[in-house]
Amino acid sequence: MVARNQGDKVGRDNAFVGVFEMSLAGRTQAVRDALTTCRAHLSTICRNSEKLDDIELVIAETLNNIVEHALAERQDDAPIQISCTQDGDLISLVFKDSGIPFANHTPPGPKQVGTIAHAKSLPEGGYGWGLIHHLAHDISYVRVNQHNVLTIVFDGVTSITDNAQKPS
Amino acid sequence: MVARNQGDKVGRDNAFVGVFEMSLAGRTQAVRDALTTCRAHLSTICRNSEKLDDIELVIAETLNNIVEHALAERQDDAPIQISCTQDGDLISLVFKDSGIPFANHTPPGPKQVGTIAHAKSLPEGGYGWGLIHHLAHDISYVRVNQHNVLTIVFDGVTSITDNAQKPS
Amino acid sequence: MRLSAETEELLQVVTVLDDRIDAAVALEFKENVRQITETAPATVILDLSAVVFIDSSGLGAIVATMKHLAPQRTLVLAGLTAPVDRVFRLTRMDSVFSLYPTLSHALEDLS
Amino acid sequence: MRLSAETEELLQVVTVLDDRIDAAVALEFKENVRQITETAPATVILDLSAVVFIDSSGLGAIVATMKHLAPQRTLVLAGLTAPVDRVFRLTRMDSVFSLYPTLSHALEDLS
Ligand SMILES: Nc1ncnc2c1ncn2[C@@H]1O[C@H](COP(=O)(O)OP(=O)(O)O)[C@@H](O)[C@H]1O
Ligand SMILES: Nc1ncnc2c1ncn2[C@@H]1O[C@H](COP(=O)(O)OP(=O)(O)O)[C@@H](O)[C@H]1O
Repeated sequence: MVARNQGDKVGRDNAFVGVFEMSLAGRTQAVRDALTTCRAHLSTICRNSEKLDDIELVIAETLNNIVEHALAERQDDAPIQISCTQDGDLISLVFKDSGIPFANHTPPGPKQVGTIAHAKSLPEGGYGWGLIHHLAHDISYVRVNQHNVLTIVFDGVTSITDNAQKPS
Repeated sequence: MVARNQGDKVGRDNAFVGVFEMSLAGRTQAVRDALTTCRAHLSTICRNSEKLDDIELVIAETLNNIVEHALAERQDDAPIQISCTQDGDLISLVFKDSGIPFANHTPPGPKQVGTIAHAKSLPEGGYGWGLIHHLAHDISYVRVNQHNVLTIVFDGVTSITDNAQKPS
Repeated sequence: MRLSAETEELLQVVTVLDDRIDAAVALEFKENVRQITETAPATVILDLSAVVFIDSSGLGAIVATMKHLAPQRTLVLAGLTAPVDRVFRLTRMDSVFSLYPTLSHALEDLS
Repeated sequence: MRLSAETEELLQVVTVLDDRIDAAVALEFKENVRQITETAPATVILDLSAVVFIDSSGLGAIVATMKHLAPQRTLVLAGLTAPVDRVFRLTRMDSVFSLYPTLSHALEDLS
């Protein structure tokens, strides 16, 4: 796993400034360490532990999905690249992998997980994209040069105010 | 302490239906039992434990304030009356006491508790009304016949959706 | 995935000793709980007080456990830390499971 | 207000044994913690894992304790149950105190 902290501007297309970049092997066992690394980097710019929990969860869901779906047929531990940039109160996380594209080249929408009367019929999976949609501010996806490039933006990262607080 | 569950309409002025009524002695030691009673009644109409936590906290803050401020000079454990009514997803809690009125006949506004750089200057009290304003949907106060009548309304009581959930 | 269990006449407490229930351990978790609850009484309390991270795979494993135990036995959850409680609420699992803030509150209510 | 304490060289763990820190016990809580931390080392960890209810009086008592211990000693909080964690966030006390989801996470980070 490679990780480095960038203090300088990446100046890609807007005011987003580099926070960190890393890559990991595309297998389940590498995800935990990657999350620890991401959280350590993010904690330098985000003091709100609930927000850090949210971002960690979204990164976990995204990486698990890439490993279990996009890279499922691959035997070579194809790498996943993560880069994180910041623009004021927003952070943007870009995930890049060389796996198969999303069905219809579109990421799944927010699943409606309603009240479940019959415990027996409760699904045992499929909650991942629901969580990503709930917690992220913005999600975009492009397929470039046989790579998936998924960008997830979070707001309220550097402010102290947390989600539980009602706008009054 | 007197408590009874009303299943029938009270039909006071609108569609609000009686949930419970109770009264307690206006002293700190009576507040805990009152909260247990209120929560037991409320749990029959509210399945969301986080919402129940919120309502319990607001009732606690309100009762503590009545005991510590409105009834502070009273030696007679003057009673506090609570009545709770429901209109669909809203519940309304009415607190009535015979203590002194609020200053300017107006309850305190939401306090701005900002980031505190110097731990030494952090206040040790005054968080109560901030919490009430955060968690309540609506607050109104009237002084009638030398009694304080404070009404606090909560929304989202019977729906499963909780506060942590973003409207998507 | 380390678990410990204590069984009384009418209930069993299964304590998760690891601090994460994620994709890396979800399968193992499911199997280990299945084994440890094999002869469990009517109520199984899963004590999650050591757990600070759960993802959708971990959630799925808990749902699978609940379904496996049903209908003879009920699974209730106790000791949810704030980040774990949050995931249960976001997925509305708080309407599916009985959640107790601490193990002793669960024991008090269920004994 | 029942408390227990365990002191090591560099830190002390004070565990709250009651399940509510409210107006009825806030004063007693403040005094008992003051006594129990009298000879405390640099870091005091308040273990709140048994507590499921705190009101603004209880919050005020914890703030008073933190101020009393400062500047020589730091108070950190561990094991916040979901309802207690929520009150700390609503009052933005999460920006004032270090909050650890479990005692063992606090010990790991601070030892
Ligand atoms: N990175 C991905 N690449 C391709 N397909 C994906 C990816 N992520 C998710 N999917 C598809 O979307 C579905 C829903 O994803 P999710 O909500 O995370 O549930 P789960 O992964 O538990 O099935 C998956 O079952 C899969 O078919
Ligand atoms: N029921 C009441 N009757 C009269 N005055 C009140 C009442 N509740 C609150 N107050 C006044 O409003 C102030 C702010 O209340 P609060 O935010 O609960 O803080 P605290 O009670 O800790 O001082 C109190 O200090 C008191 O002066």
